[in-house]
Amino acid sequence: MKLVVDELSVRFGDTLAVDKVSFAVGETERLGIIGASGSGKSVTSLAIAGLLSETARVSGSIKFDGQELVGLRERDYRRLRGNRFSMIFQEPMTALDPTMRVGLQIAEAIALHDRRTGKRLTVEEELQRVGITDPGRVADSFPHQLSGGQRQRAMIAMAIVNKPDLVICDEPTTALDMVVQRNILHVLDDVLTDRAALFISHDLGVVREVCPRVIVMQEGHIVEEGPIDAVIAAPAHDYTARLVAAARGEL
Amino acid sequence: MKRSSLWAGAALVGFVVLVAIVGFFWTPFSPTSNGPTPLAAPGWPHLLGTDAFGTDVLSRLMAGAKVVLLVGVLSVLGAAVVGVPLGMAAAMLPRWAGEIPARLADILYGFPALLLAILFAAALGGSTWTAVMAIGIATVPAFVRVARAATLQVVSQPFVEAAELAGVSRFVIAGRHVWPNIAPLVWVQASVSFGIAILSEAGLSYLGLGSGPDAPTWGRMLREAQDHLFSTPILALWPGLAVAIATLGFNLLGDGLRDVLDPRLRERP
Amino acid sequence: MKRLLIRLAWFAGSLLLASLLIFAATNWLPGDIASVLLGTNATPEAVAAKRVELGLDRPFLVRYLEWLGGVVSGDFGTSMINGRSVTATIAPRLEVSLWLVLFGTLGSLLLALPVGTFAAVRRRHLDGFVVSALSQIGLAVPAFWAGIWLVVLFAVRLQWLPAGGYVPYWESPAQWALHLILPVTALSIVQASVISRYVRTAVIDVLHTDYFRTARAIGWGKVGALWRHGLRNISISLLTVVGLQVATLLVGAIIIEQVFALPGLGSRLLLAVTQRDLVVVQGIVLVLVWAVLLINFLVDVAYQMLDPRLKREAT
Amino acid sequence: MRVRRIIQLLAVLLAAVMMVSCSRPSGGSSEPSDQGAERKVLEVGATGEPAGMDMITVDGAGTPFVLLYNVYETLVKLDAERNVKPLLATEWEMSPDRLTYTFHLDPQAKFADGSPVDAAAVVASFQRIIDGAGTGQVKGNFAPLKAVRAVEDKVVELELHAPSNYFLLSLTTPAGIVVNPAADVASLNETPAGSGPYQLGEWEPGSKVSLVRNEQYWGTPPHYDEVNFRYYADPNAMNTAMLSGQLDIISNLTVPQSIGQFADTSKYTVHEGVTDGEVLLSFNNSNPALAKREVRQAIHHAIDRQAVVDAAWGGKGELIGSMVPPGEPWYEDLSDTYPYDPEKAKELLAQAGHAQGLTLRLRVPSLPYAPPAARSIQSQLRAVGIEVEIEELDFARWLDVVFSQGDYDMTIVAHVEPRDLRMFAREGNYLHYSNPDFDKLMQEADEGDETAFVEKQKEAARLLTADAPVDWLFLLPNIIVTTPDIDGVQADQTSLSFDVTLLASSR
Repeated sequence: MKLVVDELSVRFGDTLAVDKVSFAVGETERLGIIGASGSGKSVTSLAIAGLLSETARVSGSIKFDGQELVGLRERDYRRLRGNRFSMIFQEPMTALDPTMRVGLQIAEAIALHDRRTGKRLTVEEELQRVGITDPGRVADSFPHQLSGGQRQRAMIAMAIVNKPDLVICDEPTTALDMVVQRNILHVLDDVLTDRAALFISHDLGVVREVCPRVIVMQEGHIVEEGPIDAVIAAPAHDYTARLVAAARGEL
Repeated sequence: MKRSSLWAGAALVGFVVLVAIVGFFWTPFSPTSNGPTPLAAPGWPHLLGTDAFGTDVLSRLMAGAKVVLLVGVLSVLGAAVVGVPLGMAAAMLPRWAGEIPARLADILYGFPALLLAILFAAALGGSTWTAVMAIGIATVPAFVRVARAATLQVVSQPFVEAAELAGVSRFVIAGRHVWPNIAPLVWVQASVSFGIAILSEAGLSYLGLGSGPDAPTWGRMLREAQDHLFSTPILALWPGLAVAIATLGFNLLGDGLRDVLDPRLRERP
Repeated sequence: MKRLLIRLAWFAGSLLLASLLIFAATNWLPGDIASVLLGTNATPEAVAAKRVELGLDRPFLVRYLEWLGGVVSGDFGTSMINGRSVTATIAPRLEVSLWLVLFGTLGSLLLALPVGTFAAVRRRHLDGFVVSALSQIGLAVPAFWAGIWLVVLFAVRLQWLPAGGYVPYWESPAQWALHLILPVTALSIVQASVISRYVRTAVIDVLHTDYFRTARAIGWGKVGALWRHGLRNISISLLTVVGLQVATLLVGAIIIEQVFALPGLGSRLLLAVTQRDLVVVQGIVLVLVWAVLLINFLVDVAYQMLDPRLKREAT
Repeated sequence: MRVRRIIQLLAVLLAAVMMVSCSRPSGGSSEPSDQGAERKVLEVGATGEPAGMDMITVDGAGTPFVLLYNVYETLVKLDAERNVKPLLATEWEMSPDRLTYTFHLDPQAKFADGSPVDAAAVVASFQRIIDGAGTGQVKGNFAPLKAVRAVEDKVVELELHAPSNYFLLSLTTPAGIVVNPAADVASLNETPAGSGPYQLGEWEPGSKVSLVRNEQYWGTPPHYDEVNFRYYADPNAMNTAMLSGQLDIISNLTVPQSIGQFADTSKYTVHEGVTDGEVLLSFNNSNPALAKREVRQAIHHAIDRQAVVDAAWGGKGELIGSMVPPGEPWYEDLSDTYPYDPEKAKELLAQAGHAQGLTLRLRVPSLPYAPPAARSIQSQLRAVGIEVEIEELDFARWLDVVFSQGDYDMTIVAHVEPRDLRMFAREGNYLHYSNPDFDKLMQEADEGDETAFVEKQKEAARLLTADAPVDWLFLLPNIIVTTPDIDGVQADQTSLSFDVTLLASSR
């Protein structure tokens, strides 16, 4: 198992955001986490990445490659982030530094974990791998000069540039329109091959495209878990049923 | 914790105002009369000691609070009365006309209070009124800016547009819709400007351009204390502390008001 | 480009208007310069003659335009007291004031950036709270008061640094630096409080941005991410704040020059005011006000140029 | 890269400023680097800056403080004991009718440009004043002078309208300076042309006036190569400069309260002497209330002058009861004429019809002693029913409003001119005071013989004290602080000059 989460709880002051959540992700498995906003799915992903704000109190266990992440020293955590595991966020407009050229930001991700100092060629190769046709121009652009799809591709390039074992995708397509969304899902499907991935979304349809297995969260609890087709075919929980109904209505 | 600066600011300002009010009617000793024991150390009966004239320092501080508040109130009030309508006009008038007060404010912003006061003091002689005038004029642009920015936001809202379409006059709109919405920001600015006014007044009096020798202002006390810096340095401590406490109070009050009145700026978790 | 031209026109207009205001104000000063110059036993005829000699009898507008024409070509006129060129009087003093403002700005930034960042990152801890409280207090302390105590401590008690005065640095760079330390510190402490409070707010905003989270997600530590991505994002708006603070700094410098007996523009201005030397007064006030307006203008333009998000609109 | 760009921008800016500053001419020969460490430089701290360099036409004590005897020389000079001593003139005689003085000039004497100080130069200098140039004070001093004539190349004759005992003393004041006739009169305000041991070096208004040695000086060369007068707007800043070793001398400590800072005798020497500066509470004698002698005397009785000195001037300064400083031959101690007696004061006020009280404006200049003295006096006068409204004016405005226009009720100012008893006789004085008896006594003193000069002035001073047109608060002390190695300091200030030619260092 690449990632084993056991009895994970996250508390902000008096609010319990995640309550004793347990799940595991295999070496090359893709697990979807689905739930409405506030269900605790994003908090769970940030807890794994160790990026929760310092007001959060985390208990339970998160084992990555057998290494315990809860209570891990920041210095050691830093070596893992962007290197052994990486993240892709929802809003590509704001997730990239608006004042820095995109190529440089990707190069930085390489340089942080490798003394190769992010050669330009590598950056352009990576951009090409995520389906960008003119990597030179994109690398030289500021985020605001790119389209949403290009930005998100750059974001994906940043995430996989160090060949991580695990990629956590937090609503990676939510902010995009339908056509772009589809393209990005293809790219993701491609780059996530041979890696473990955690795929977080509120959209059942999107999760279905990439994940064979899914867990459903509501108010900090896991309410349902299983193969995606089984969950869709026969939702065991009311909430899941509503999600399925909503997804059908859209499609 | 959330409103700590509001409460701390209100407490400090309340304290200063209380001292000023008490000082208006009663001080332990006369704040302008000579006493028999010059340069006495803090103790009894002179809690904060006496200055070179034997005058009780505490009494002078109390009497000084009155002058400081007077300068602050008059200059800030005057600046608000002039600046807020100008700022509202700048936002509500047609673009070309509105630019004029806005740009005037920018130019005036280039004249800091002290520079104006130096000019005025030269022209009219240093006095409390010169200080009020200079600080007041220098504070106007701050109000123009705040009122203009806030008004621009208000007038772009649907209910104002609706009122305009209904033919309500601009004056009525300004009074009924705009002012109630921008008032909180004006209060915040007033509190912040008050703090700046206190500092400016102290600087002016320190340079000898503010109130006269018979008006016991804190800046003037600092100026006088400087002659005794080596023998009795503590004399320079009290008035400086008083300035710092009063300014701190108004700054905190301004911050606190901002947090309470302007939810957009509230700190996120 | 058009926007820039409009800005430039406004800027020129404000320079002009400011000069008119200053000229009007100084010419309105009572305490007739002619009678001051002639001393205590002057006859009215002598005063009238002196007024003619000084050109004070001619119409206001004519005198204003002549003065402005001179200023534009670098000639600020001649002092009424000692007949020296005002330009020559201002130039060496401008240098002292420039050092004060320059180092005051740099010093306050050097202080404010780490302090503000610390206060932001540690805002939920006691030490962070103490640091913000200190900067709040620093904001309320008069700079000259800080200066007085710096003198008492470092110049008189410890005797580490000179209490005042100025040595041009071509005479002795070491002495020059030593003489500037205390005044610059006094200016910076107060200035840094203002800026550090801004930095704190800005850094808290950065801590909540997505790009900051991204930076952390690719492996930056908190401080590293702030340094690499936070600073560059706040630097542009920080520039605006610092620019606007220059006016405050210039004024603070007037009093600080007085405390430390520095031969800068401020102390010369106060002297000229007591001597009723109108030409010098209006020359110095004009330099100070134009400097503030110029800096505001430059900051405005720089803001447009530096922010890549605004670049398209500006060009 | 934006941050880096901003830093680069700042660096370029810094470099530009450095370059501009570097390219400035660096002051010629007055640089210490030029001649190494042997150059002897004296740093003098001072407060009253010269308003111009022409002592004849510029008012104020700042100019003669720097220039008199150092850059300009007079025919005769007063020594520390107030005796008239030769300077440019080696000897002089007076005609029996006491109307003509004949001065023999020192044959060695020459101006800084090498031209000789001859009779023609004296004539040119003095004729300028006879022709109407000069401040009121200068003209007043030279009022008795009718004509000036060159008798021989080095002999000059001065003819007076009437005998004057004061005239010889007047020759020691700024009015008596001998100016190089080769110099353009219009340029004198910037470049003085004298015969003294120093020449004006750099002058940076607002911060320093430097004197450099006149290498061609005809007499005994002075000890210092260069003397820098450093000006401080704030006297405390001057003290701290002395404490941190930037000054060799504080020429006059104007914060006597702080004298304790210089108590360490291994580092500082403090010379306490007297000046001719009588600090007056001056009355506008044309004010309806103050025109009454009882009111003026009441104020005298109401003020505890020692308390004023203690509060305003750190207790330093002698109490005087008249316009005559101790040391003058006609000095008498009149300081007990009006003992501190508030009851007596109230009585006198009642007599004058002001039993119910009185309100007076006290307009003071912003000079170090005046506002604190005003505060102390305000409190004391309130005790006898006189409400005092204090207004502080900067000095230029004070000169205009109070001194020139006479628009005031009371003011506080020091009269630093030597032998200024005469000013009460001057027409149109700012006190609006006129007393024919006093004028007559002063005239008799000036025109009479030496005994009359002393006796009539004593009488005049007593008359003045009895009439109380001003309250003589105290005599300004002369407090000079030096480093211990400096010799030749004259403790009492008897002229307007800060005579650096007397100073030497044992360093």
